[in-house]
Amino acid sequence: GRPGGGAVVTADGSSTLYPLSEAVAEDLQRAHPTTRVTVGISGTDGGLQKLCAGDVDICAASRTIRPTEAQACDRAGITYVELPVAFDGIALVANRKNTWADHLTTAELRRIWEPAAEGRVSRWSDVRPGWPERPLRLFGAGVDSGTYDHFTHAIVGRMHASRSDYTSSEDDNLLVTGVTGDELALGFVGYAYHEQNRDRLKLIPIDDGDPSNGAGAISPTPDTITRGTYQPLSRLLFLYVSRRSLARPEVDSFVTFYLQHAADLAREVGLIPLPESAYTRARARVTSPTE
Amino acid sequence: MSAPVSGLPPDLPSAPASGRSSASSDDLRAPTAGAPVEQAFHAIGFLALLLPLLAFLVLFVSVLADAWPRLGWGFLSGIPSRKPQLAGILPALVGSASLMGLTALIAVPVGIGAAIYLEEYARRSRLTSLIELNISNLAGVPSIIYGLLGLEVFVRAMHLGRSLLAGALTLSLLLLPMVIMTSREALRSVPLSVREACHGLGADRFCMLRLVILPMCFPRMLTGIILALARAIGETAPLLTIGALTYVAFLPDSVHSAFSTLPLQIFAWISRPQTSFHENAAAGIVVLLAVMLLMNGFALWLRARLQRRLPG
Amino acid sequence: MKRDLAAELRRPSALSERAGKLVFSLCAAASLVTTGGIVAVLLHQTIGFLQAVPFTRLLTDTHWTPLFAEPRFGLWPLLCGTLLTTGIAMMVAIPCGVLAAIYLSELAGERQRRIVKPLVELLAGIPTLIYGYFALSLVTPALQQIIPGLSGFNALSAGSVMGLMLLPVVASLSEDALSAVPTGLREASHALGVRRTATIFRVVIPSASPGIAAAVLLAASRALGATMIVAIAAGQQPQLTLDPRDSVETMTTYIAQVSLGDIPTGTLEYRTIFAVGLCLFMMTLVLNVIAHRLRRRIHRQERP
Amino acid sequence: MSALESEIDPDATPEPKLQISHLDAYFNDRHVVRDITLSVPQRRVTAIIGPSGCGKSTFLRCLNRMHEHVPGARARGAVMLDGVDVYHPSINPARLRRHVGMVFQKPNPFPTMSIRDNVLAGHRLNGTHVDAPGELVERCLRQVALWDEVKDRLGRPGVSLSSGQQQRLCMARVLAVEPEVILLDEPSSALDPIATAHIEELIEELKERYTLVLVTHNLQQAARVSDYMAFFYLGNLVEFDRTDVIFTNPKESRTEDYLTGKFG
Amino acid sequence: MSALESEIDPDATPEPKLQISHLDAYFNDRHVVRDITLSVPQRRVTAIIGPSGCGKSTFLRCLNRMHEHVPGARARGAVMLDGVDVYHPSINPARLRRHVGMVFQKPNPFPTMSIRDNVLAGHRLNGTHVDAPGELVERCLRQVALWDEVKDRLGRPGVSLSSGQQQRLCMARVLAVEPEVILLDEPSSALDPIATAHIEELIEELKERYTLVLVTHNLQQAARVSDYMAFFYLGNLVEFDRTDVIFTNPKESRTEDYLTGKFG
Ligand SMILES: Nc1ncnc2c1ncn2[C@@H]1O[C@H](COP(=O)(O)OP(=O)(O)OP(=O)(O)O)[C@@H](O)[C@H]1O
Ligand SMILES: Nc1ncnc2c1ncn2[C@@H]1O[C@H](COP(=O)(O)OP(=O)(O)OP(=O)(O)O)[C@@H](O)[C@H]1O
Ligand SMILES: [Mg+2]
Ligand SMILES: [Mg+2]
Ligand SMILES: O=P([O-])([O-])[O-]
Repeated sequence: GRPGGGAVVTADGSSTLYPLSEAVAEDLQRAHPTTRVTVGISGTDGGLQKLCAGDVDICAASRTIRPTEAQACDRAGITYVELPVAFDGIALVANRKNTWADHLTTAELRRIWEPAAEGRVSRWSDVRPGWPERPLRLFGAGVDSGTYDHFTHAIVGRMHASRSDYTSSEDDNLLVTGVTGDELALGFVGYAYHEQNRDRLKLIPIDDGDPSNGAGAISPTPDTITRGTYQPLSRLLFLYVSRRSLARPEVDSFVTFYLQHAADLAREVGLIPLPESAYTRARARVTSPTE
Repeated sequence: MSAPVSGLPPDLPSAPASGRSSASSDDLRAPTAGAPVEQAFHAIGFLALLLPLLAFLVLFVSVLADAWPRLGWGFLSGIPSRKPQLAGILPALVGSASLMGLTALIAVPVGIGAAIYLEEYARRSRLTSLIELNISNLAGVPSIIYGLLGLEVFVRAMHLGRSLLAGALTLSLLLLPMVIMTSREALRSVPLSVREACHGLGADRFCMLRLVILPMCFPRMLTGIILALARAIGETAPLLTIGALTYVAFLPDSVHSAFSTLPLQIFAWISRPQTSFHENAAAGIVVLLAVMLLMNGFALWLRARLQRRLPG
Repeated sequence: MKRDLAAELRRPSALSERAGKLVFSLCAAASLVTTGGIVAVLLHQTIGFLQAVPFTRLLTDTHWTPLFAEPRFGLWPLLCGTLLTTGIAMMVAIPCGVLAAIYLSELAGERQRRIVKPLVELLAGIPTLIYGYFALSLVTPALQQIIPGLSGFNALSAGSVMGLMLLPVVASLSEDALSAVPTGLREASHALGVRRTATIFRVVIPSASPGIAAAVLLAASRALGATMIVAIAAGQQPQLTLDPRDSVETMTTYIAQVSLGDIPTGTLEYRTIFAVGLCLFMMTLVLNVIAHRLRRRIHRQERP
Repeated sequence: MSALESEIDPDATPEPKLQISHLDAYFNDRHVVRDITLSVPQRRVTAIIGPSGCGKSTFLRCLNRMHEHVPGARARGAVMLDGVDVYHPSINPARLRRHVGMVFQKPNPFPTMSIRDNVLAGHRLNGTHVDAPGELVERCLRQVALWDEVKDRLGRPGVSLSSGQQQRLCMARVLAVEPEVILLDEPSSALDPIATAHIEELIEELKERYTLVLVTHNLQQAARVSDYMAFFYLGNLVEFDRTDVIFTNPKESRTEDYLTGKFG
Repeated sequence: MSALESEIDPDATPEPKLQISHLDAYFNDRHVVRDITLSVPQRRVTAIIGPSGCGKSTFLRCLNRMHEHVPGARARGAVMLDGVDVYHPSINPARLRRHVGMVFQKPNPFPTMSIRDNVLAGHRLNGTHVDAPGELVERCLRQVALWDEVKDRLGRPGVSLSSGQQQRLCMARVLAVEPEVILLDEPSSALDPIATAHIEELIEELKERYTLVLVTHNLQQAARVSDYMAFFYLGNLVEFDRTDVIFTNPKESRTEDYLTGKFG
């Protein structure tokens, strides 16, 4: 049988979107105490696999579904609807005690994270001469996460290509904890996680070398992310909802509630809301039976 | 009593013998080497004992200090929340209680049955010593391995998903060896003479168990089982492994329901970097410790009470 | 009349007698089934894993990155992490635990023992999760004051708190072994005019040594399998290092991390956790079996 | 009662109730009862004496197959109860013990049961129905001369009695299942002199209706209460005869040495 | 040996080796040895008898201050060893016990030590030097008549011996530290009759050189081996006299009752 029985809405997937989904679930629970929603963190890959296996109703994703995943869904006879719900920027963070790292260029980032860096770029001085000759300890998203896909694609240039000698986790919280406790740390996390831990992390601006996005290094802010000038690490976050599940009233009302409150709640948890029109279009997609 | 008798046989002189004493009083007075060593050793041993107690005291005080602002009725009756001040542990508390109840329901009868078999029926043989070895090994198998077993058998093969039932079945396997061992100890505490008395009356074994042995060892058995449950209530790893760490803000309503437990909720809070969530984690820990202490205390009280009713 | 007696004596026992035995033996079989289940599940998945990854790669590779694009399957980093935290834990737990046991069993007064022994047993039952919190929020920051540059996740903090957690286990089990030494031996020693420390170290401890060894082995087995402390405080980076200041990943952390990510059945990644689980199971099995044998030896000693 | 008493003529040869032949008993490889052949006469008290460790208790426990409850214990030979071999494989030892009851050295009433339930324990444990439990309790307690002492507190726990009373309660418990033979293993050695005297009186009375086998360390006691006496030494039966004959005219020198305290 | 033997004239008045006066012993508030005054004669066997629980063992353990090892135990009074009060605060009880050795009811060789090391245990554990350990081992084992039985396996563990041999090994262990007084607390009650006979022979031999105090339950044994006898009852010394006098002509009626088996 299905886990959680019939009346439970099961959401899983991206950790980047987790704060928003959790907030929605909580507010819905408070507004309608009889509803039953569970929210898990499996990473985007794990969540989509579960969605296509029919294990969950809703998957949060920090990237669009891949063709191979879509085929898996097809084979299982699962149709879904894709709903963009928020903007995000991947934030590069260091420890507050870090006095030297004022910004990083995309070239430097690439030098740090590419597969060839493994074992070679192991000190801060290897990144930029003049930085301390002390170990560089890296923290980043686990390979099951959309964040990892996006980051490797945008920085290394090849999806899923990176060094492997860093602390990797699907749970951004663990990465923040790691960076917080280690003055030699450098990591990348979803923007919301930086927002929630502003006083504990040092945000590192990125210089993408493209003057059209603005000169010099740019920090992720709601503004730079919405305007798309925080490059190359800005992106969209999605919900994938199984059509079959949408037929169940509790799933439908959860999704409706989600789209209604996404803007406010995104702001609250540190994500960047889409324009109101995007939510209206999304709602329309949910209700339209075709597509 | 009569007047003290003279300690002297009539033919024995009462004066101490002189000159022939070979136990020189100097020799008897000489100190043995190493008296300071002994005292130092005494002190070191005492410190070694004090260390864990002190460490725990530090832990407890710091946890309590962290938890203090959160502890209150709202914390106990609230649902988990992204806002630490609003967060509560009701679903986790109810989840833990239901999980423990269900686990006990599965593990306790089977465990007592196995203990009865081993203590009362089994003859010494290869098979029984294998079972014994097996049980003592099972008691030492890392709990996360039980999680793997539960994941593969209950969650996947039996399609129970991340339900209360899957969690309870997993935990009951974990609890089983502990229940068997404490029940065996309890059964063993019934003196041989009582068993012999039963046999001497031509008792059937089953009647003997039901009418004599079990009533006699019931207090000990119950105490042991409650103590084992108090340990199981803190188990986190196997539940993590079967994938039970999710945001659950409702109370379980059936054995197929999704659930959270106290340790899982605490773990979720510990994982968050914000100190305000650590305060929640600390408050959760205080509740968990309180539950454990209550169960321990209850077990001791129960034993004292039942044993008082049971003279001899 | 005599035939009556014979018939009477031959009548079989009540049905409940036979049914009871059957039911109880089935219960006892449940424990065998559990072990069978563990072994079957672990072996099944491990065999699937070994078909894809030859065993030699586990032993020859020095990297453990099974989830990455170019996966590598060297077990050593996980083993190293596990042995490092276990080693640190044992370095804390054994000396303090055994000393505490000696104090409790040989030197403490009756009343002290009556109060402290249950307390120590209570400590042994505190959930590991709580010790994890202790390590992360109290011990690591404190250690960072002493050791500059110590990473936020490190083997030292996790290991030493684990040692603290196992200390009551070692103390309690060793105390059992020490108090199982017959009083007669102590008296015999005293009656020969032997002083107390010599009696303890040369008569009592040698007699209790199988039990103390069993206590140590059981604690080591617990350390190998401890999950929450290391998952919370030791980090998640498999490294081939024996530096206690580094962040390490233990076998248990790896299993917990991957199963949190909830990898779908049948993939190689899914199988890795069972392969690691089997490795862990075998290591603890060896320790548990030796400890069981040692403890049986004490019981046998006690009897005559 | 007195009519029955007069029936017993001390000089008449009584019928054998139990016939033991070539009985051997072992604890693992230790041979502790060696080739014993002996007939226990009906409605008499047969005392078994001998130094500590000579196998008296083991022998006694072979008679109702209690011996086999000890791990590693084994017995060989024949024990016939009214001509039925109790060691035959078809015999149910639990049923046998309802015919051959046993009283132990240490009084062992069931601690969770009241006095009344202790007396009825045999029936409860056997699952047999009792028509008039009240009457049975009274009869058995009267037989052991305990009725008057406890009739007002039958609901109190059996262990609340003094140890002498407890031992009599244990005897009442055995009587309640109406055995034919009662085996007593040093029944009074844990009791004070007054309680011992009570037990001895009781044994005297019981032999009118039951066959008793008594293991005792106390030679005076054996002399006082037994009709027949067997002297065991190192697992062997050295001598078996009427008690008066053994005391006045033992055939074996070892018996005489033992009775006069030369060893043991 | 025979020369020594002839020196002991059983009728000569022996000197006292231990003089106990007004000795009281307690377990917490329980007064179990009451105001005992008694002189233990040198090179004789003094037996202590009395019913179970009357304080025999406790009294014995007061003589070498073993009593104080029991938690909550206390003693008051004087015990003079050759005129030195062993309860004086300046006395080191460990040293005292090398002069007043003790053998226990249950044989308790050190299980982790070989037969040889068991004999030498007193010296090894005390850290005293032994000049010729081989000779000492042989001499002590010969004294307890164990040499021939074990000389080929001195390296085997002490617990591999039978319990009778173990008990003799324990006596050898005590002899090796060359005490003057040996206290024996029911040394043969856990042994079979043959081993018991061995121990009794040994006691007979030892009294030529040592002062022995023997607690026993077995009156026959006391009669066989002791020269003097003390009868304890409920913590009190009822009677103390030469053994033959006590058996033939006890002064106290309680002694007589006990010896004739009226109680105990
Ligand atoms: N459970 C047992 N396992 C092994 N040996 C045993 C056991 N019980 C008794 N024995 C041995 O069997 C022999 C006979 O024991 P038994 O108890 O029959 O002697 P007994 O004559 O009744 O002695 P006592 O007068 O002390 O009761 C003894 O040597 C004893 O050590
Ligand atoms: N460790 C103890 N704690 C409290 N009371 C004790 C202790 N040891 C003995 N007693 C009590 O002290 C009294 C005297 O005991 P002791 O052992 O000296 O008697 P005993 O004459 O040697 O008896 P037995 O013949 O049984 O050895 C007994 O009533 C006993 O119950
Ligand atoms: Mg006996
Ligand atoms: Mg004694
Ligand atoms: O959003 P992710 O957890 O898939 O990175």
